[in-house]
Amino acid sequence: MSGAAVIVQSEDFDPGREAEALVAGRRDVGAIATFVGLVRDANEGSGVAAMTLEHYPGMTEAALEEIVADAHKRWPLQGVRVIHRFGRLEAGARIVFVAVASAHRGAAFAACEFIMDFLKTRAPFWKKEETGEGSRWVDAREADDEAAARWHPS
Amino acid sequence: MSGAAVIVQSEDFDPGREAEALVAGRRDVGAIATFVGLVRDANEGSGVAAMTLEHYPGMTEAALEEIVADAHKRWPLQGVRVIHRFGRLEAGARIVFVAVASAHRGAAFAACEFIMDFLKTRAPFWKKEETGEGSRWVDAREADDEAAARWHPS
Amino acid sequence: MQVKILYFASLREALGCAGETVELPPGVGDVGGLRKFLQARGEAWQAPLGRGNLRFAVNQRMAGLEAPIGAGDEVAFFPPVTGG
Amino acid sequence: MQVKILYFASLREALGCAGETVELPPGVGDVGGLRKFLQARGEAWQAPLGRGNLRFAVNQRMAGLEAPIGAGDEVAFFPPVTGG
Repeated sequence: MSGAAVIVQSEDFDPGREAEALVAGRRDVGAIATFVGLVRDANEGSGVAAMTLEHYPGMTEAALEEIVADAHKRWPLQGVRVIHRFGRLEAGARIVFVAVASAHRGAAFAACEFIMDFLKTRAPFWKKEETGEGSRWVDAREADDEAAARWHPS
Repeated sequence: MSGAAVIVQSEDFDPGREAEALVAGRRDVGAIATFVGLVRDANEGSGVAAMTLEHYPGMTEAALEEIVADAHKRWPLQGVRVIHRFGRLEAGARIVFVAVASAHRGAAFAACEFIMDFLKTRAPFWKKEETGEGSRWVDAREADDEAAARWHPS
Repeated sequence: MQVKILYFASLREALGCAGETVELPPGVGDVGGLRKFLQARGEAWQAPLGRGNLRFAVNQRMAGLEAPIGAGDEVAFFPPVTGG
Repeated sequence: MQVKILYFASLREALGCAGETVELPPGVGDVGGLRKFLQARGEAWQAPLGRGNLRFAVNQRMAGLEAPIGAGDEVAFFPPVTGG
């Protein structure tokens, strides 16, 4: 694993190896919570063959790093890894990976979900889906704003 | 992956491969939340070189399967995998694995944490730690009971 | 009637016994009654089985002291679980 | 003063433009003022930049309409994000 907590890339990644790297050579970690987001073959009633993820290079990395820093302020974490892909991804492909290591499971779960909730509302990515009826930009979901709003300011 | 959602074994497991198997050949999964619990090299102020996990064969599997069935009743899940080891495990070793696949991340995160919370309070495992001062049985933590109590009856 | 009894973890060690099959006297019909009967067998059983935080299972399901037991049942006594 | 402007996703497509460098007239000192200035350039800019749910970033940080902008800043306009 490179030392960076955050990576934005077009290539796929290996979730098992990434989680492993987070605790390599350590024996003080008690819990690893991970999340993988995938391209679903259907969304809002249409079949989805693939999607293209556009992003804002530079701001993307900064936004993700700020979210990770916020998580470190809220919970005692031993390691965090965030990988987000961009470009064209087919149904079934991995989009995003978040892994959090901590001494205890409560912190690991909470921080992992916190990072995903803010990534969904703060990181500058936009999805365009390829459906049977053509291409369409995915609308932001109110549920994602609500999920992020659950986390009161620390 | 074998078809069983629950496995109790002394051998180690491969978290990445297990999560992968959960979604093999599928394109309708949008989210995989996983948890790995590890043997920490310190607990309550003492160094821990290793621990031995005793369990209640038969009841262990039944208890875990019931927890998984409860999770399926609460959330729309597309797949669940629980692996728990027993026997002697050294510091840094994996103890437990939970993976949950769902169309949406909220259900995957919630079900994964729910399964861990009830596994901690309902599955018949007992840990005995090897410390510098000899062996000792790990006491149940009140925090674990509180974590399980958060999940109101569905 | 006969029941199979199992002891786990620190309780198993305190009793020096992982399990046994016992013949219950008439009148012992639930987990609480079984515990009292086992404790009454002597000093070595009295204190370990009297612990306040013991947990119980009947036929491999968690159960309370009031859970009924019958011939052929498997009853387990153990401390609070600490897996995961 | 000059600022660099970026447009993303559906907004980029609606404008047919990924970015530009513009010379701001005196009096345009915040994101809201910049938006009005850009919209006033014609029909093609009026509606897309007038969308109610647009988001803004100044120098790669999320910002509101009241955020000040100065020479050399990078200002981005985009729809609500949908990654993850």
